[in-house]
Formats: sequence, structure tokens, C-alpha cells
Amino acid sequence: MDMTFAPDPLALLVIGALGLIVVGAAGLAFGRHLFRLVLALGLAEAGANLLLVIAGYRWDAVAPILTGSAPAAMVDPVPQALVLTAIVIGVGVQALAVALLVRVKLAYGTLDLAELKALVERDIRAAAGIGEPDSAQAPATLPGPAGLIGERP
Amino acid sequence: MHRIATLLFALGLGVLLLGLAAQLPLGATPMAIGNEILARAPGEIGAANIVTSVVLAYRGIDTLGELAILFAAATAAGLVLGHAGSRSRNGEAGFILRTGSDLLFPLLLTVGFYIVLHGHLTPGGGFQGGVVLAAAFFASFLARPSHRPGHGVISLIEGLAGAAFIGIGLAALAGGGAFLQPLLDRGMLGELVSAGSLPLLYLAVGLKVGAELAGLLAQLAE
Amino acid sequence: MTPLDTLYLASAATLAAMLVLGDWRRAGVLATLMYGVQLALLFTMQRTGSTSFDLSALGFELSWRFDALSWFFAVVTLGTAFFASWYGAGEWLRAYTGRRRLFQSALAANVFAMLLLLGSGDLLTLFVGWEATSWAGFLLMALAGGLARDAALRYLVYAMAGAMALLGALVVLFQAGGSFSYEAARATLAAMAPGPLWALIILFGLGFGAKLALLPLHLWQAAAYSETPAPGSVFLGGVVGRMGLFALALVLVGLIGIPHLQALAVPFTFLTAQDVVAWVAALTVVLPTYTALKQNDARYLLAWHGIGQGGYMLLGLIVGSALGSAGGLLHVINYAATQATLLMVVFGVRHRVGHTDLNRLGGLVARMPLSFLALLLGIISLAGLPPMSGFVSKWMVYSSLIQDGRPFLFLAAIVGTLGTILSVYKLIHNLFLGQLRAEHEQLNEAPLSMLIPMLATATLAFVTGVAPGLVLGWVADAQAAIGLPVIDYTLGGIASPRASLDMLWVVGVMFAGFGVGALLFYGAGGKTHRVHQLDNYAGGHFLDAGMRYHYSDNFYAGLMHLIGGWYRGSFHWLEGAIGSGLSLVAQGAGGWYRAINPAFYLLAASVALIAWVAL
Amino acid sequence: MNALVLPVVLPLLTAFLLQPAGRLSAALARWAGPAVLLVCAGLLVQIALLTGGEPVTAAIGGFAPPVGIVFYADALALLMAIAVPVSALLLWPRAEAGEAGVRQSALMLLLVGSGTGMALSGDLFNLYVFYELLTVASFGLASATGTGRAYVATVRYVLVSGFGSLIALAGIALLYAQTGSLNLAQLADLAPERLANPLGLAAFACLLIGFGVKAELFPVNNWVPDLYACAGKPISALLAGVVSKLAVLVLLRLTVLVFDSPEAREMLMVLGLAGLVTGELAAWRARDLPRLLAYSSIGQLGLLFVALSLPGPAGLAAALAVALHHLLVKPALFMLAERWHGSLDKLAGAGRASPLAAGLFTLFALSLVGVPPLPGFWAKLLVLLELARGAGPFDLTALALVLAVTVVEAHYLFRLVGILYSPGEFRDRHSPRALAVAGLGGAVLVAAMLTLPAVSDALAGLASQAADTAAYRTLTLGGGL
Repeated sequence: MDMTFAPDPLALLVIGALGLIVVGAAGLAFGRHLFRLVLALGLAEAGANLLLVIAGYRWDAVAPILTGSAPAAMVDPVPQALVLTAIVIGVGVQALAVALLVRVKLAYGTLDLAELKALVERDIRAAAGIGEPDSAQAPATLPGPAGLIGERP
Repeated sequence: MHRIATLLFALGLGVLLLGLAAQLPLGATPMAIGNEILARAPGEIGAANIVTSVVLAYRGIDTLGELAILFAAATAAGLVLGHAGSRSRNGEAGFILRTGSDLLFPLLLTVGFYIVLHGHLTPGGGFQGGVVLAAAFFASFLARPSHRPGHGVISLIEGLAGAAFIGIGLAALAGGGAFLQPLLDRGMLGELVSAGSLPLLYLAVGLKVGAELAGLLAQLAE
Repeated sequence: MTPLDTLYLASAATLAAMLVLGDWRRAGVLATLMYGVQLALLFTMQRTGSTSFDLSALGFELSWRFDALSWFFAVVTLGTAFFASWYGAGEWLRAYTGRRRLFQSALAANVFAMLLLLGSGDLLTLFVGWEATSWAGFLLMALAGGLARDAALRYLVYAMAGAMALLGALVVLFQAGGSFSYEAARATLAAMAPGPLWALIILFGLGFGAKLALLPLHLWQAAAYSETPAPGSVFLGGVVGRMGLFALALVLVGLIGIPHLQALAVPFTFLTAQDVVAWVAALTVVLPTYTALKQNDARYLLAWHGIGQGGYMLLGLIVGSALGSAGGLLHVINYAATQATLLMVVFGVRHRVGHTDLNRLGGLVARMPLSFLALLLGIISLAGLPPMSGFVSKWMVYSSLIQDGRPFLFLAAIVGTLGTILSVYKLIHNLFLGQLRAEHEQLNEAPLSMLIPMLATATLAFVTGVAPGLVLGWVADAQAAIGLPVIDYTLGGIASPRASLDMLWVVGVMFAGFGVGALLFYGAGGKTHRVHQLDNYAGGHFLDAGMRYHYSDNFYAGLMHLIGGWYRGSFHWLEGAIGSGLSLVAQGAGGWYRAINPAFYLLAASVALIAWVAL
Repeated sequence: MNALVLPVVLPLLTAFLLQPAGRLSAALARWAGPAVLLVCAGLLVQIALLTGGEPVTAAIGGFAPPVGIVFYADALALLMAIAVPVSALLLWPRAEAGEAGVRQSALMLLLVGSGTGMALSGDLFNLYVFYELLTVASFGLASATGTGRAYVATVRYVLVSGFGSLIALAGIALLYAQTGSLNLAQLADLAPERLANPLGLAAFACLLIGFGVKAELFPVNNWVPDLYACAGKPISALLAGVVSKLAVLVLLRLTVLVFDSPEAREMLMVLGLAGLVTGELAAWRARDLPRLLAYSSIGQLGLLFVALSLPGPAGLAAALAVALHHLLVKPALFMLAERWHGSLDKLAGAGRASPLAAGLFTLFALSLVGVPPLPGFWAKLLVLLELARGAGPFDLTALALVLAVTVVEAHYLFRLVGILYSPGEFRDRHSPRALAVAGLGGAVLVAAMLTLPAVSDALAGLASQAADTAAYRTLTLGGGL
């Protein structure tokens, strides 16, 4: 790897962005509380947005706003516009996720994943009319041999 | 155990990502379209803030999509929470909070509209301004939960603002151009009334975002 | 309109008529007549072939035509359908409580699908016909519901596995040769390297072997055939499994060719592909036949035999000599007549008694003498004894094995025949001989509508046994069609210098011998008189109707004890192991989708993905 | 062809105005949606007739690509675009009274607008925006049944989608950092030079995961079974039917135009196979029809990804055949599951209670398994032939797996058919609309079978047009307005 960390602020920013993504992803993966998962998602999203902004950055350039003075080199305006969009999208999704969590909490009284899993599984089973417990998700294999081979004692 | 697994995974992912990122051409992006936009935007659009040119002109339909996403989120949240039936919130906030919010309300409103209307000149714009507008309403709502802004008003504003955005786009289409083609005179670069229809679009965006967020927050707060 | 077009039209019309009129009281008669018409049409067609329509789809040409091989199998198909339908046209249909329209349509659909299969003019058409036959068979097997449904589902798994193996072989062959036509396939296969060719042979073998019920793909057949309503069972047992033989003859013999198979060595051994196929066939003869021996239900016993007899056919065919392949092919038609006869008798008994449990029957000869006669002729033929047709075809297969210098295969075939003789004795003994049960005292002979077809097929088996030349002409043409050496035949049998057989002589001598014996007996003053079953005693006690002296439970107990451990359940074990393994994997897959915290797997997956990219 | 933007914008406009309109008149709010969808479908058909299937572009805002966003409509894009409003019309949610109904209608309209946009757009980030809009709209629709389990299923869906979209965003960032462009045509131009490296592949992997969420791609598809089991069946039908195909269309454009490398194809194939095997095996063990269908949908889409990984117009034709077949069959099956939602074992007797539905189910099952001469067979045959053409170890493994899994599929589908036709107590009958939708699917299926030569020609035309990257680039970047 040809990485030159120390004097490079941009590299630090990249590490920061990736760090946010990693922390968010780890939170998503191992979180046990739904609300924390939503927060982790927001964290990771921030990282992705940061990455996007960095993608348009240039050395020795200014913000893409015309100020009347002689136009200097400006950074790429497109990623900034994209990030604006992406942030808003993120906000919308987060808000909706929180709204859903409110309903989940009202319905099951918990946001803990393990508890929810059991509750929902039971609920779905009851709704579908499948009475048996989990282990009876019997292997729906080929019909039993004895009767069908004709080998009746 | 659980924590170790978390740590290991995160470390592995991080190293892998870093390995990839090391190959990125940092700080020297190709700017295949960026340069062209930088060159063309001042003359073509007439907005001092080139990001605004991108947001509203070159990628205007993205912005429309974005508005629609906010709208969809608000609508979906309304659908999700609507089943609950509003629980009455009793108790108003204290005097200081009420007065503070009363004082803040016009201030926030002004700032919000300022940011919205100067979006084509300075950093800021419809989204940022819209959030400030929403904050204005939300602050007063927090202070006086009983006096929530009417749901009908919010939905009217968000509907009409969104429709206005599309309407401006369609007006260009009807005039024989393309959808969202800039209309009106470009004016002088850097003046408030410049950049053609962009300020109008940003106004619509600002109102829409404000209404959307206000509605969302109000629904969640219920 | 070519003769084949007319035949297809007639067959489709039969299906349409059954779809519309299947519920009609006389639908069975109508169907029988229409199968008769089809049979007549077939006989007016030139044996060497006829073409029919072709169409193109997605750039593939699909065409249908008949050659002598198709014609030969079509005769068996339509003949079996005709007699089976006749069997079910009268009293059986009146007593049938299932869905008649569905049943009649399913039978007609089977016939139509099989004719389409037999007429396939290229490999794609072959697959289309193959699938049509499989699914029509599934419909026929499943429509009785209950146990039949389960059996049919099991059949479906095997049939689909076969069909998919076949499809895999076809697409590989297509990409190697650029076309689905037989000519291109022949050229491609001739030039193919041993490795891919082996793969193709195995795939084709799996594909066609599933229908022929070759080992180890045979587990489905007995139950699926036995649980089908009577005429359907007769039809299935008589001919449907033979479609696998047709396809194997077409591909292994017609496209790859026996010489090529002989030249293809199994790596690291002295065996060739031909040997492998022959041994699979031989094992298919032996093992299922001894499984048949254990059956306690007459239908299952016969169905298990069907599997073994398919082995004989393949064995003869794969030997590849004029004599052997003729024997294999001849056995198709002989066996169809034989099996149809036997099944008709058994279902006739079932019609009267209500079950076919060999442990709860016996002595029925007194009540159903004509059925007994038909069954007797049938089992003689099945066991391969003169003067019935089964003897001719089996003799040809045996002779060819000896001529070809394959003593071990010959031995296997003999062992199989031994099992056959034992088990058909069990059949006739437990059904018709011995003590008549008290509850069967009032039974009647099978109804005429069922009796006539069974006697007719028995007669056919006898006539073709006495004069095999009647059908050996068809066989010879079929051999020519797939490039095999052609048998030299006479009306009475084979006229080859190394092995000749004249059944006219054999039967003549046999009956003359019987005549001499009778003359001696009566000439010496022998007398016969009828004895009632109960006019008997055992251990000094007179017997009465309430006493059971006819032991049929646990027949051949000693033999079973001797051989039982050898093969018992190993195939079931294999099937079960595959099923359980799949089930385990499926459980894992289900667990993945049911985990409520999905992101963990996402993270693992993304780590893997990025690692893949980076490395 | 500036009118191309109308089928995207009109539904959005209507959605914005629906709630205010609902205060004026309930009937207006109720009928405006379907009416606008009809108009959109009509517009798209008219565009298709005008262009005669030749590709056209529309530069949004009049800014010539690659600077501006461009809509690109070839025959395939138009076909998918037409499929969106038509499916939405057929699967329009049952009218709920009051505000909830209006909101649902608005979300449906947003979904249609974004779906059409996804079919037409030729700009990566624009695709992402439409994709997100579609996702958010489907969140709302999926949770609309209002049961607790539906909420939980939707939360799962939100989390996986959120994860996917952030990954997609990262992918876009990677792509942009490498090329500085978002226009697909320009990306196609730049790809051989800039993207033929691990970073390019990483970007593809990220986009694959991101857009794969909707397309039920393997690692990001475990929201599917619960959601389809808990959401309203029309919504499940919509998501499994047309929405997943839109995501596939995006991935198709990406693989054809930008990431046309063996490594990318390999990745697609491996993920597709994983989905195929896990989906079908899980379906084998499923105990209720909606989840069975959901799992089988995952499997079918796995097959689709395997087909998508095959190079050349022939591979594309195979992928399109599978996609269109699934688009037709799966919604119809979900509509049948509307009443048959309980345990599989309790469905005994359903065949007697509603013979038409059972017959249709059998037809679809036969076609899914791939029984000739039904269209499903030809689709599968095309895939298999292309796999055999590749003849690498990957291809042959895939070939074997596809064939093996078909056996499993046949087993569970016909086990169910057997249950349907066995005697039993089940008496529920389908709503006329569900039957009509399923019947329509069946009718189209049979019609496609009867007109197979014409259909296959059309398919080959679609595929060769979609595979023609040179035409895409010249038309888009040549500045056609």
C-alpha cells in the first residue's frame, strides 16, 4: 500500500469517513436494540456522505461560489450537490424509521431484537395458522419410504 | 465474545476499505463534468453559487426526486402513525420557553426565508432554509403542544409548493423547451433577482422542505 | 396431410373428446374405439416412416417424424392403450368412483404425449416429448389422490431429476455441435473426447434411466404404477416405462453407436461403457426381481417385476448383436402383452374382492377360472418359458450373451429369471391356488368387459410366442432404423447359423409331448374326478371351511432370510440421505432468511466481497 | 423527445396535490391516481408507437449530457416503463376510507413516478434518487396493513435498504472519484481506461449490493420473506413483480455499459447462484404460501442474475426472458396467495372451492418449473444454453445447480398442487380482482406460448438493442434532444 498518512489532511478525512462507515456497519451488525440500529445506520450514512464530498475535493481550489474577484480554481460542485440530496434522503429515511419504531414499540412493547424475533415469529405463525413450534418445521422431504415401496409387513 | 467479534469485524472491514481507498486519486479528481459545469454555469445559469446551479438546473430532477422522497417519508410516517390516533398532550411549557419561542419565531422565519432566497448567491438554499423554517414552527409547537399547526395547512403548503416546482418545470416544457429548462432572464450575476427561475424553484423547495419537516416532526412528537 | 399428421390429429381428437365427453357413461367405449382407430391408422402407415409438421421457435427447428423404431414403440403404445381402455370401458368404469373425465383425459393425454415423444425428429423435440410424457404420467399417477398422490410426487422428483439431467446433456451437446438435429449430434458425439462423452452418457443414462427405472433410480416406480386406477396401471405398467428404452435406443445406440460405446474405456479398468450399461441393466434385472419376491400386494409384485424386465430389454439392446438387440426390442412388445394380461387379472381380482393382498387370498381358481387361465399364460410368459412369447425374447437375450462371451451377465440374467419364477409362483399360488377363503365363496368371474381384453392379450402373447416372425419383422425394421445389425427371422423364430430357434417346432414338440403323456395316462386307464377343497384331511383331522390350511404369510421365509440382508434398504438409505442432506442445507438457508438481525450477515458478506475485490 | 419526462413527473405532481384535493372531494382523491396512471401508460404507449422502438433521449432542463441528466428510452426501457403504471393499476390497493387511503394512493403514485424514472434515467445518481424514492414509498405501502409484524418486517426492510443505499452511495463516490462523471454513457466511455481496476470492481460490488436490495440479490434479500408474508398481497406482488425488475434493469445497464468485465460477471453469477440455491431450498421448507412464494421469488431472481452474468446479446436475451416471465407470473401468484395465506396443509380442498384459481396456479407452477412448451421453459432453456456455451467451470457448476434446483422447485410446487386438489375443508374463494389479475397473467402467458416465434423475435430485438453500447453512447453523448 502506497499510503502516506502523516502530512495528508485529506487522508485523515478519508480515514474518518471510512471509520464512520465501519463503526456504523459494526453497530448495524451487532446492535441488539432497534433504535441503536437506526442510529448506526445514520452514522454510516454520514460516513458515506463524507466520502462523496471527498470524492470531489481538489488541492488548491476554493468553494464553487463566484465572488466577483478573479475566478480561482474551484472544487467540483457536483458532489456537493449530490451530498445535499443524499443528506435529505437520509433524513427522510431516518424519520420514517423512527415512526416505524414507535409503532413497533406500541405493538410489542419492546425494541430488543431477540425478544422481537420470538414475538414476531409467534405472531406470524398464529396468523398463518401454523400451530407447531419451530422444530416441527419438519423437513418436507420425499414421502416416507416404507409405505411407498410396497414392502408391507 | 460479542465485543471481540464486533471489533474483529470492524477492524477487518476497516483495513479492507483503507486498502481500497489508498488507491483513490485523492485531491485530484478527474472532474469530467465538473470542469464543464464550472465553465458553463455562470454564463448559462447566472447563479453565483454554482452548487445551486447544479442542484436546481443541471440536476434539477434529482432535487425533484429528493422533494418527493421527503414527501414520501412524511406521507408514509403519516400512514404509519395515523393509525395510532392522537393522544392529547396536556401541559404547556413554561413561561420562559413560551416567550423564547415567541421571540424566536419571527427571527427564525426571517432567517429561513433569507437563506432560501439567497440560495443562488451564497451557501445555503431551499433545503437549509427549509429546515430553519421547520424549526421555527417546531419551536412554537414544542412550547405550545396544543396549538399545533393545522395538518391541513401543512399538507396544503407541501402540496402546493411541490406542485409549484413541477409547474415551473412543466411551464418550460409547455413553452417548447425541456422540462425544468431555466426560464426568465438570467439577470446580473450576484444580484438577488438573477439566475432566472432558480430563486423561485428554491422558494418552492424551501416551503416544501419546511412544511414536510414540520409535519414529520409534529407527527413524531405526538 | 401425411399419415403421421392424421395419426396425431386422431390422437389429439381423442384427447379433446375425452376432455369434453369424459364424464359420459360410454366414454370408455368411445375412447377404446378411438384408440382402435389410431392403431388402424398406424398400421396403414408405412413402417419405415412418415414425416409430420415442424415449427420453429427462438431459432430452433422442431420437427416430428416417424421411423421404424418410433413405429414399433407406437404399436406397443397404442395396442396397450387400446386394451387398457377396453378393460376399463365397461363394468370397471361403472364402479369407478373417481373423476372420470380427468381419468379418461389423462389416459388420452399420455397416449398423445407418447406419440409426440416417439415422433421427435430432433433432440429438442425429444425433450419436449419427454417432458410431456413425464407430466402426463404424473397426472395419471396422481389423480387417485392419497397414497397415489405421494407416490406420484416421488415419481415427479425422479422424473424431473432425469429430465434435468437430459436437459443438461442436450444443452452441452447443442453447444458442442451447434444444432439439436440428430445428424449434428451424431457427428459431434463421434468426434467427442472421452471425458465429455462420459459425462454425456451418464447424463443421458440418468435422464432416460429414471423413466426406465434403472438402478438406482427405480424406487419410485412400483408404488406409482400400482396405485393408479386399473386401466391406467395397465397402461403404465405395459408401456410407459419403455419410453426410457426407446430414448436410450435412440441416443445410446442410434446416435453414439454400440461400436463407440465398446471403444470407450472406463479409466483405470478393463471395462468399457458398454459393459457399464450392461451391468447396470443386469443389476436392474436381479435386485428388483428379488424385491418383487418380498411383495405382499399383487400389484406391487408385478410392478417390481416391471423394473426387472426393463433391465432385460436394455441388456439385450446394449449387447448390440443382431440377436441380442432384437431380443431386447422384442421383449418390449412381449412384455407389454404379458404385463397387461397379468395386471388385468390382478385388477380383475381387485374388482371382485376389493383388495390384492396376497396374504388374504387363495383358491380363486374355483371361482375365476378364466382369469386363472389368463394369469397362468401370463406368468409362463413372464418367467420366460415356452410356449409363450416371453420365452422367445429371453432366449434371444441369453443366446446373445453367450455368443458374445459374457458368462457373468448371462449368469445374472439366469439368476434374475430364477427370481421371476419364484415370485410368479408366489403370485399364482397365493391368488388362485390353495384354499378358497370362506368369504370368497360367492365370488363371480371377472366381468366380460374385463375378461375379453385380458384373454386377448394373453392370446397375443401366446400367438407371438408360437409365431414370433409375426412381429420380428417390426423389430428388424426398428433395428435397421438405429443402425444395428438386422436379425434374420422366419415365421417360427430365428434363422441364424449360430443360434436358431423355431417356435413352431418347439411348441409342436411340446404339445405333442403333452398329447403323448395324455395318451399314456388315459391309455393306461387313468381317470380323473373333481375333489372338493374340503374333501381332505390333515393330521388325521378333517378340514372345514373355518380352518386355514393355506399358508401364504411370509412366503419364501427361508430364502428371504438368506438374501434379505444383502440389499435391504441400501437404496432407500441413499435416497433418505440425499433428502436429509438437502433438508439440512435448506434449514440453513431458511435460518439465514429468518434471522431478524440481518446486518450481521450483510457485514460478513460485504467483508467477503471487498476481500474478493481487493485480492 | 421531451415528453419522456411526463410519465415520471405527472404521478409526482398528482401525489403532491392528492391530499389537498382530498379535502375538496373524496372521489377526486380516489380516482385521480388511477386516471393519471392511465394517462401515463397511454403516453408511454404513444411514445413507443411514435419511436417504433428506436431509442430516443430527452435531456432534462435542456442541458446536453453528460453535464445534464438524460433520459434514455429504448424499447426495453419503454417496456419496463409501461409495465410500471400498468402493474400499479392492476394492483392498486383496495380503497381505504379517509386519509389513510389518500396517503396510500399518494405513495402508489410516487412509486409509479420513481419506477418509471428508474426505467428511463441514464444518470447514475438520478437512478439512485429514484431508487430511494421508490424505496421510501414502498416502506409506507408495506406497513400499510397496520399489524405489528408488518411494522417489524418493514423495519427490517428499512434497515437492509438503508444499509444498501449507503453502500450504493459509497459506490457512487468511488465511481465518481475515479471518473468524475455520473452519466452512464460517459462512464461507458471512461470505463475501459479508469474502471478496469480493483476500485472499479469495488464500485461495482457496492452498486450491486445497493441496487440488489430491491432486486432480492443474495446477501441483501433477507427482508423479503417476512415482508411478503406480512404486507398486503398487492404490494408484495408489485415489489416482487415490477419493482424488482426495475432494479434488475439498473444492474443490467450497469453491467452492459459500464462494468463489462469477467470479474463483475463472475460476482453476479456467484451471488445469483447463492440466491437461487438458498431461495429454492428455503421455499422447499416453507410452510405457508406467501413465504413459499417469497422464497421462490428469491430463487427465480437468483436465476435471473445468473442469466444476467452471461455475456453478449444472447445472454441478455436469456436474462430478459427470465425477467419478463417472472414479471408476469409472480404477481399473479401473489394475488392467488391473497386468500390462500394460511398453512399449506390447510389448503386441501381449495382446488374444489375455486377451480379456476387452482388451475391458474398449476399453470404458473408448470411454467415456473419450465415445462415445455410454456414460456418458462424457453426462458430456462436460453439460460442453460448460454451457460453451456461458456463451458468454464463456473458456468458448468451453475448449469448443474440450476438444473438441480429445478427438481426441488418442482417438488415443492407440485406438492402444493397436490394439496390443492386433495379433498379438504378449505372453502375461501378469491376476490374477483385477484382472479382477474391472475387470469390476465395466465392469458398473457398462454398467448406468449402460442405466439412464441413472434415473442422470441421481439425478445432478440430487445436484447440486441440493449446490448448495443455503441448506439447508447453515440445517441446520448451525441446530444440528441
